[in-house]
Amino acid sequence: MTEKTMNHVKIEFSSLPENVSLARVLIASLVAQIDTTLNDLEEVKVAVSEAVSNSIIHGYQNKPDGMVKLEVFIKDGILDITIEDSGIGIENVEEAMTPMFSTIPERMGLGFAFMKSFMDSVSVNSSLDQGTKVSLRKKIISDSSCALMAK
Amino acid sequence: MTEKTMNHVKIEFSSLPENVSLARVLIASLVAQIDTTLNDLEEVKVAVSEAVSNSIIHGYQNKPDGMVKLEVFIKDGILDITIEDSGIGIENVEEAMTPMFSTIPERMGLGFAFMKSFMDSVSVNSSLDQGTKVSLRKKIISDSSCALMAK
Amino acid sequence: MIAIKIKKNSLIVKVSGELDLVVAKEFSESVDKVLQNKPIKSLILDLSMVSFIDSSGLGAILGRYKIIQQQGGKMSIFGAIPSVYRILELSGIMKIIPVLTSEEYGLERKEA
Amino acid sequence: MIAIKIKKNSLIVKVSGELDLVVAKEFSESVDKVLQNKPIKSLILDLSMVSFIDSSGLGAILGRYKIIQQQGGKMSIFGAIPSVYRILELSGIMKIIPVLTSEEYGLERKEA
Ligand SMILES: Nc1ncnc2c1ncn2[C@@H]1O[C@H](COP(=O)(O)OP(=O)(O)O)[C@@H](O)[C@H]1O
Ligand SMILES: Nc1ncnc2c1ncn2[C@@H]1O[C@H](COP(=O)(O)OP(=O)(O)O)[C@@H](O)[C@H]1O
Repeated sequence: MTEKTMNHVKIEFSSLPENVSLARVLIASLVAQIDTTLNDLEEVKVAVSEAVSNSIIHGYQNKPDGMVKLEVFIKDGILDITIEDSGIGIENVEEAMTPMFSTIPERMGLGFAFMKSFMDSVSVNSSLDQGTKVSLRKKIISDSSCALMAK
Repeated sequence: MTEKTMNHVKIEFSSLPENVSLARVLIASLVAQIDTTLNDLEEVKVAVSEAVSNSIIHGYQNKPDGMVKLEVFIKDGILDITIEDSGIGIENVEEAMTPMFSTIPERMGLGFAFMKSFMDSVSVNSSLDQGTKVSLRKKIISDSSCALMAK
Repeated sequence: MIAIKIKKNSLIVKVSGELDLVVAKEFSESVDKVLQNKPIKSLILDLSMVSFIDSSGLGAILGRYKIIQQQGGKMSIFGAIPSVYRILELSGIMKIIPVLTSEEYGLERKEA
Repeated sequence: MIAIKIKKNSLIVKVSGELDLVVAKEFSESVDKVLQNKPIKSLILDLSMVSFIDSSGLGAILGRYKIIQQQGGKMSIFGAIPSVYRILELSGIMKIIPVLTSEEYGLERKEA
């Protein structure tokens, strides 16, 4: 698939911890359709893994009967990803996005920090008892256009 | 994940030939959550590959702007899969399901035959200009319950 | 991925990956280009690196068989892993196109 | 998969696969069981078979570090592939838990 091709994928899955790897497999196969760098691929996998884990752990508080939505648009080398849950929501998004902040003592509070380091932009929409929607965007430089630029 | 666990996944993707392998990767990761046999895994992959290819080639006549839906339920070791498109539909389902029947000369007419050999049941709902929905079901015998039965 | 080798008037094609819709198209196109330009009498298809096949892949194989047969040539298949072999068997394609064992394949290559 | 080896009072844990939510839980549970029952003074974590890590994995590692430190022991990490190493670095965990080179690891194993 070339950079110009457009692809659109929507997936919804049960809030089971096992499905975090399912989400990674999916995003990896999708991003691999573009001849991107391994580094970009890894970064996107981590960001998606963080957001989906958050929906399961925080949004649905580890209850397996919720549904997590993941939507991916690829167009003109731009990757747009949203991860959405209908869970408990976030009271203070700014505070939640602060590195090292976590409402669960054993967690690192680095989920949002990783999303921010690895994607070009991260935005969060959340309302209490309604759910949370995380939007991630990244320009994917294809391997061959990298080679071209290097010339 | 044990046989008892229930999982539910819904995915929708553009009718691009590249997304047939995406559908296979997804179903393989899902079925692999049950400790099934490699043989069952292969059979389910072929059946899904056939149904999704049909939606793209026949349903949407290779136009990339359609959406294919794939839905998977796993419960009590039963795998329920539906593949749905909003394409041209099938005029005569019985004829279409006949082995070696194809409306495209270069094709084998074996898609439905493979679905029938590899799944426990196959049912097709289709209306002209509305689209086609293929439902596949298979009881997945987990590897460990096989071992148990062999004792 | 499709790798092509031409030896005298034999064409050896090695497909790698999953022989579905996408790869079937690449396979057909690469083979047809050679068949149009060279007097090929024998087409040997090496499936040892194919991890998956469905009816789109089978259709492409059968389609190439028909072309080479019309040109008075022959075709054979070699190296399928068990899961791929099973699909070949089930489809009935093995009644039309011979599937070679390792020894037979070695012989064909020597002759070529 | 979590493989555990105990030598004197050293515990060597080798994790395989993707160290996410699911594997982090298995890892924590297996290590904690040993730490509760044996007087472990050194925990060496072999990450050479880990192909992916995220913050859930890091949290589990840091959590085990805190437990062993409270028991007066020490912890070190070994063998991360570059993509995993990068996440360890970025998280700041390497400022707290030493990441060993091959030689240092060999030495620790001999001492153990
Ligand atoms: N989908 C979500 N639903 C509810 N709360 C969330 C969600 N995602 C994140 N949060 C909140 O934001 C905090 C910070 O998230 P994050 O940076 O990923 O760190 P961590 O997951 O380690 O807690 C979480 O502790 C949680 O309180
Ligand atoms: N999703 C679909 N939409 C429209 N027509 C379909 C669809 N799936 C199957 N068909 C029709 O049924 C026929 C037989 O399908 P199949 O057994 O899979 O063989 P093949 O794909 O090789 O033609 C096709 O040739 C086509 O006419």
